[in-house]
Amino acid sequence: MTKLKPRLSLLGIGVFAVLLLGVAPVVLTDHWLGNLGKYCCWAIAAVGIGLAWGRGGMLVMGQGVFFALGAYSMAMHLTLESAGDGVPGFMVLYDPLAPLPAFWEPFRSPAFTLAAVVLLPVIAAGILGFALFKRRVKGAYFAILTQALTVALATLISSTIRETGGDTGLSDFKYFFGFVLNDPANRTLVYLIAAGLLVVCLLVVWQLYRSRFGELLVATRDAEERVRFLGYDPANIKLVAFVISALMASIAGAMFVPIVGIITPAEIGAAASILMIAGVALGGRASLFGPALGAMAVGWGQSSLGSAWPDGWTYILGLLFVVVILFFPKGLSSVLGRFTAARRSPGERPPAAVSAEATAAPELEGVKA
Amino acid sequence: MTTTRNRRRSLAATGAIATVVALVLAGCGARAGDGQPAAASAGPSCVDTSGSTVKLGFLNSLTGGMAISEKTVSNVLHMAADEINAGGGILGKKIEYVQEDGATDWPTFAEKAGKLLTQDCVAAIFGGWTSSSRKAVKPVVEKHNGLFFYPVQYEGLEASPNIYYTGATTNQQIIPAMDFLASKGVKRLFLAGSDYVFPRTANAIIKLYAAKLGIEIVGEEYVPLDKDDWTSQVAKIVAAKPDFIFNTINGSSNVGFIKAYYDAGLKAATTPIISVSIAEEEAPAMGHEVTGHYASWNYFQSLKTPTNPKFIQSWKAYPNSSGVTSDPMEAAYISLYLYKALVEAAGSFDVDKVNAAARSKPITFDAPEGTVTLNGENHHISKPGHIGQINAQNQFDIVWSSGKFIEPDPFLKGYDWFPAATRDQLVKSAG
Amino acid sequence: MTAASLVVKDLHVEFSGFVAVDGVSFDAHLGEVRFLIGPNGAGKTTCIDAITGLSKAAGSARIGEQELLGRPVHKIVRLGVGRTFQTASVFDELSVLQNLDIAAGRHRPSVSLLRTRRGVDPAIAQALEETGLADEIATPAGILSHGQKQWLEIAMLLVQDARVLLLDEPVAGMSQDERTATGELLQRLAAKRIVLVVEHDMDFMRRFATRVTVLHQGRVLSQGSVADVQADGKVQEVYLGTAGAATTADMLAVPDLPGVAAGTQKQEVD
Amino acid sequence: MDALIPPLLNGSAQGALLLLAALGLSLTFGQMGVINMAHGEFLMIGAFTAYLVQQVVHSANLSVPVALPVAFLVAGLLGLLLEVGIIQWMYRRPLDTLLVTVGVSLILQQAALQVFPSQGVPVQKPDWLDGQVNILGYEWPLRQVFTILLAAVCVAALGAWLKYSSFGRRIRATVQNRDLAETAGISTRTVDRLTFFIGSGLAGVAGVAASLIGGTNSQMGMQYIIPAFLVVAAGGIGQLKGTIIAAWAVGVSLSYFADWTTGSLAQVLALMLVIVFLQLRPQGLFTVRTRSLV
Repeated sequence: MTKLKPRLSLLGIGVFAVLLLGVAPVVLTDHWLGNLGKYCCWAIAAVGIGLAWGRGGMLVMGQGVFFALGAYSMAMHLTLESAGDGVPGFMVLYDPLAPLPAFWEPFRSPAFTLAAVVLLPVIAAGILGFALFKRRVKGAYFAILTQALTVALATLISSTIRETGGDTGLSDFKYFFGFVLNDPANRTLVYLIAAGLLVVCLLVVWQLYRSRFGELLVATRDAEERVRFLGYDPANIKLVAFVISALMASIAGAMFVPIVGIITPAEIGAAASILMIAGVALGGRASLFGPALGAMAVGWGQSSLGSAWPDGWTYILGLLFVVVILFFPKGLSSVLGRFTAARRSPGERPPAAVSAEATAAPELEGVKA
Repeated sequence: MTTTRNRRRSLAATGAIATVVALVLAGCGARAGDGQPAAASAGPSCVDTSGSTVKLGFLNSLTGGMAISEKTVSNVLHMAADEINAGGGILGKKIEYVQEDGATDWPTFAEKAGKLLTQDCVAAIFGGWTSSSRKAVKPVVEKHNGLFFYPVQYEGLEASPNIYYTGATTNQQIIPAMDFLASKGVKRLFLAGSDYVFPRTANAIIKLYAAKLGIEIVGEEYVPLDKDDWTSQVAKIVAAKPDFIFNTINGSSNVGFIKAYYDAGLKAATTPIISVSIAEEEAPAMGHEVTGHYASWNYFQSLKTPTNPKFIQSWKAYPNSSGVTSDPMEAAYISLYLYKALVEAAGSFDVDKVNAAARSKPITFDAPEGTVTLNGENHHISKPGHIGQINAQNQFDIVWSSGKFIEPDPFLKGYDWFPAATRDQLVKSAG
Repeated sequence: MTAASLVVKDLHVEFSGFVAVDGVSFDAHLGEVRFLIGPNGAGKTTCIDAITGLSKAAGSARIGEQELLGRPVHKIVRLGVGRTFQTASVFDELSVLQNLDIAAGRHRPSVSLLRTRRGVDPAIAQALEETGLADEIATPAGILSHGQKQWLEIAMLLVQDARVLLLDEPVAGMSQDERTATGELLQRLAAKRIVLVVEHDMDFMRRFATRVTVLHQGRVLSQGSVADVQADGKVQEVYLGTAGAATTADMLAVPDLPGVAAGTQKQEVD
Repeated sequence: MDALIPPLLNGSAQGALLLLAALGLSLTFGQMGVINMAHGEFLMIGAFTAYLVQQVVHSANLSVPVALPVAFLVAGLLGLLLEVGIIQWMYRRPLDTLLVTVGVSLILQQAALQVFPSQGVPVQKPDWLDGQVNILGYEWPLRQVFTILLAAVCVAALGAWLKYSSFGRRIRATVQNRDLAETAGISTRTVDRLTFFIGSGLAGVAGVAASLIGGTNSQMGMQYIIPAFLVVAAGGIGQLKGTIIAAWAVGVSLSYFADWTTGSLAQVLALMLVIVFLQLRPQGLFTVRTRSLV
């Protein structure tokens, strides 16, 4: 690896930051800025998935769980903020005199809410990851277990109407930490926070990818047993990546709530969790920008193509999965990478081609005796 | 060396973001307690009706799970628009509709509602089906001071100045159904529903009213919306030996319920079911197994009113028609005509003027279900209550009617068995 | 650093009722290149798997006073036991330097993992020198030649500072020159580290082995110097039995049959 | 006893349906490592086939028995198409098959929504499934008995086929050692295709059974796919008896949970039960132990 590449990436993040934070608020209408904010949230989650799946080899199909932790923490706070001293309206019908459920009470505090957005996913992913990785659950098992978990959570939320708002979820938020959400200036502020967090997340993974940890993570992905024979516990390495990706999903969920204005179990269920992965696969799971840009592209596709040709969009989305995974397993960014590499050093073997082959090689499941 | 400099630069970038955020925080934006009412901050409407057309938005799920039901509503809205246009339009302006797909995804409903109001500048939005979709759209239309016409029976307990509800609220569907059961002398009632807000709310109300009517609730079971297997729950129904089953199940789960019901040996003759989500559209998917059971609606295809034959005829002739008419379709059909009546009464497409017109004089429409009247305060419409029994053609024979039209009462103010404390809190939290 | 001896006593490994290793004992000391040989299914690799914690085993395997059996893999590695694999397993997508850097990493505090690597560790430079990979420092390991991959694995053990090197067929697929180089490298390493080699290549064994243990059907058949083992009647019988027509002397003299070595890899699983 | 026996009987039938849905997966996932998320949609296709057959053979008494082999064939051929068109390029990337087939499942769902009436179609139950049989003094619906018998027949046929037919032996040989099988003259390509055909065909059969239990519509496949995968995983890879026991256990526990709590909570608890079980025993109920690890 040359020193050039990381610096180029940093420049890329810089350009990205200027576009998101400087240019977008000026040139976009409120509506599209709101949409972009939503895409930023998906992109934040996607960056985390890129870390866990692209670099760590853990196909996280249950990011909805962590998205939900952040989103519902935030939504509970905003609901209480809107409800004032009273009990939120949807709880009243089932038992008008009963108090607020105990687990809601602390979310009156803004500080607790912010802490919960950060700590809940860390704790949950920590426990879950520890249990799974120590038992060496991986590959398809890991993917299906996480997916089952998010399905279970979505079902649970749908059926606990008094506690969580059920399938209609939480919505109609008036304030965001004291700011009136209907005010366009405040909406821009919320957007800027989301976009800023996306840039921060990109910086975090940029540093992780160029660090020794990033190399170790790739090593663990490609040959977990071998890493064990170097004296590391792969479970710990994967755990760190998994927890960070869960944290990012939670942050994404927390910002999704004030931007979109509603959170329901449908946003965390199987379909939503898979849609998060679609963008990552499209952009390039192991690349720095691929997941974020892919997630934004899928979001944009849903907004614009979904309007122009609703039936077609579903087919496009389906085909996207098939074509990208089949022909460009490293996502569209690898196509670009292959192209530039071929131009930079003609005659030499482009690194992208090498890594594509490496991906095509069978996962080293344990040590072939 | 490079890395050190890099790190400093990334710190600088983070600093820049922090600065931007701080600037925005300090610079502008209304805060809670600034005394500014939230709606006042909505910008001026971009709706342009100076030309020969008026833009309206249709927002239905054309893809995803709810497309099963919502495609038909979208289609009937198109038919109503065509009819109105053929008759000269609204205030002489032809309807130019923008169809959007909610994709069975509630944030998408919110996004598309925003797009329709601010990008397409439509004068009003029609559509939605699930309560989730309505709750997603509600803050958006309130923020932009737009109008949303919602065509499906729902759990009530809501009133928004920016939403008109043309489907039944609970006192127009649930309560007539209970009155019917009381008239049949039902003593033991079992409640079966999908596990989401409408059935839970409906059943909470049913239980209150049942106590007053002297009907015993012998059981209550819920199954997730996306699960069809009712075997275990039906076994409990068999054990509870009810006279009647009150069914608030939605979607294809209904098919599973009916199949499990027959598997267990239950019969329409001895343990009939009354449903609030099975209409002419849904019944054919259940074949002959629903024959003999009941449904509570405000409209049936079999209804004999002056305008119904024409409605049925137009629909059957309309492209991509499903061939049968049903309550939610009819409510969607009403919604567009009701809007026309409102605008013509107001003489303007302006939302505030439309709302003022709704309050100042009774707006009516000769709907297929009869002449409905808009309640200008709660934005619901009066409706007749009917109970239909499903016949072999999957049509409904009307066996009971409420007689006069039932005034909409989303907060059940006119019902003494509904606890006042609950109502006060609900009204308060609904704002 | 001083390395005590590796002493294996009465090792038993069982897979669902099938006894793969049955009461094997051997030891390896500093200064010798110790070989473990035997026909297919003799349990050679299984012995290494057991010592490194990959397979559950009964009995005892100690370095000095420390018992290895019963510990998890990475803990055994941290006691200074390193191994290579039949199919060279390096991290294909990472460069040679990155591979070695990871191998060297277990001595670093975990926080340093979050930092970027600057420069080349002296231990890594030395290992590169020793294995002749210094020119390939930036090459992705995936495109190294087969022999180079094996050396990279050995280099990884060196930077890992393993006291015990367990090498599973380190010269499979190598050219004659590469074999000689590898053999000499092992002899140099044996001065400071315990070296235990599992091999099929008899020629290689004859040239570089100090002491040999012959396994057969999970038991020790014979033990001693190359000459001792070659003279052992039981060994001759076994090789006659499994190889059919070939005589023992021929078998032990056959330089190498790559096809045979490759073919056995698959079937040796239990 | 009243609280214990009926859920056991109901649960056994639920488990049988789950087993039918999981059986094909245990072949394609268990034996070939392909994670086919479109398996639920193959099931849906089986159910729609049952409906279409009913349009030709009007009597439900006859159409259901006719639909079973037809659905097997239709879903099987579609599976074959998927294998030939996409999956065959992906055997070295098992995790990616999951995502590709997610795309296929989206496409199939949308296509079904557009081809068939959006509300779904009715599949009539044959008269000979009306009524109940008396078991241990409890009325047991014949339809449930039918589901269990169908599952038993499928399991027996599959097991016998794997064990005694030459193709079955080839499948097992290929699973155990692909390279060796190839050198032994087995065309692993043919084996792959046949396995996928049979696995997908079994989903079609499950679809016919499902059409007698729930709605037949574009969304129906989704409710089976996750539980079916969990069942295969819990049973142990490539272990027919494990799949059977796991399916039965999930069905029965679902039924008891539903009896004790609500339908929703039962779903949650059953899912959690399997997740916890897999955490404790990632290799599933039964495993073939080899030296290479999980």
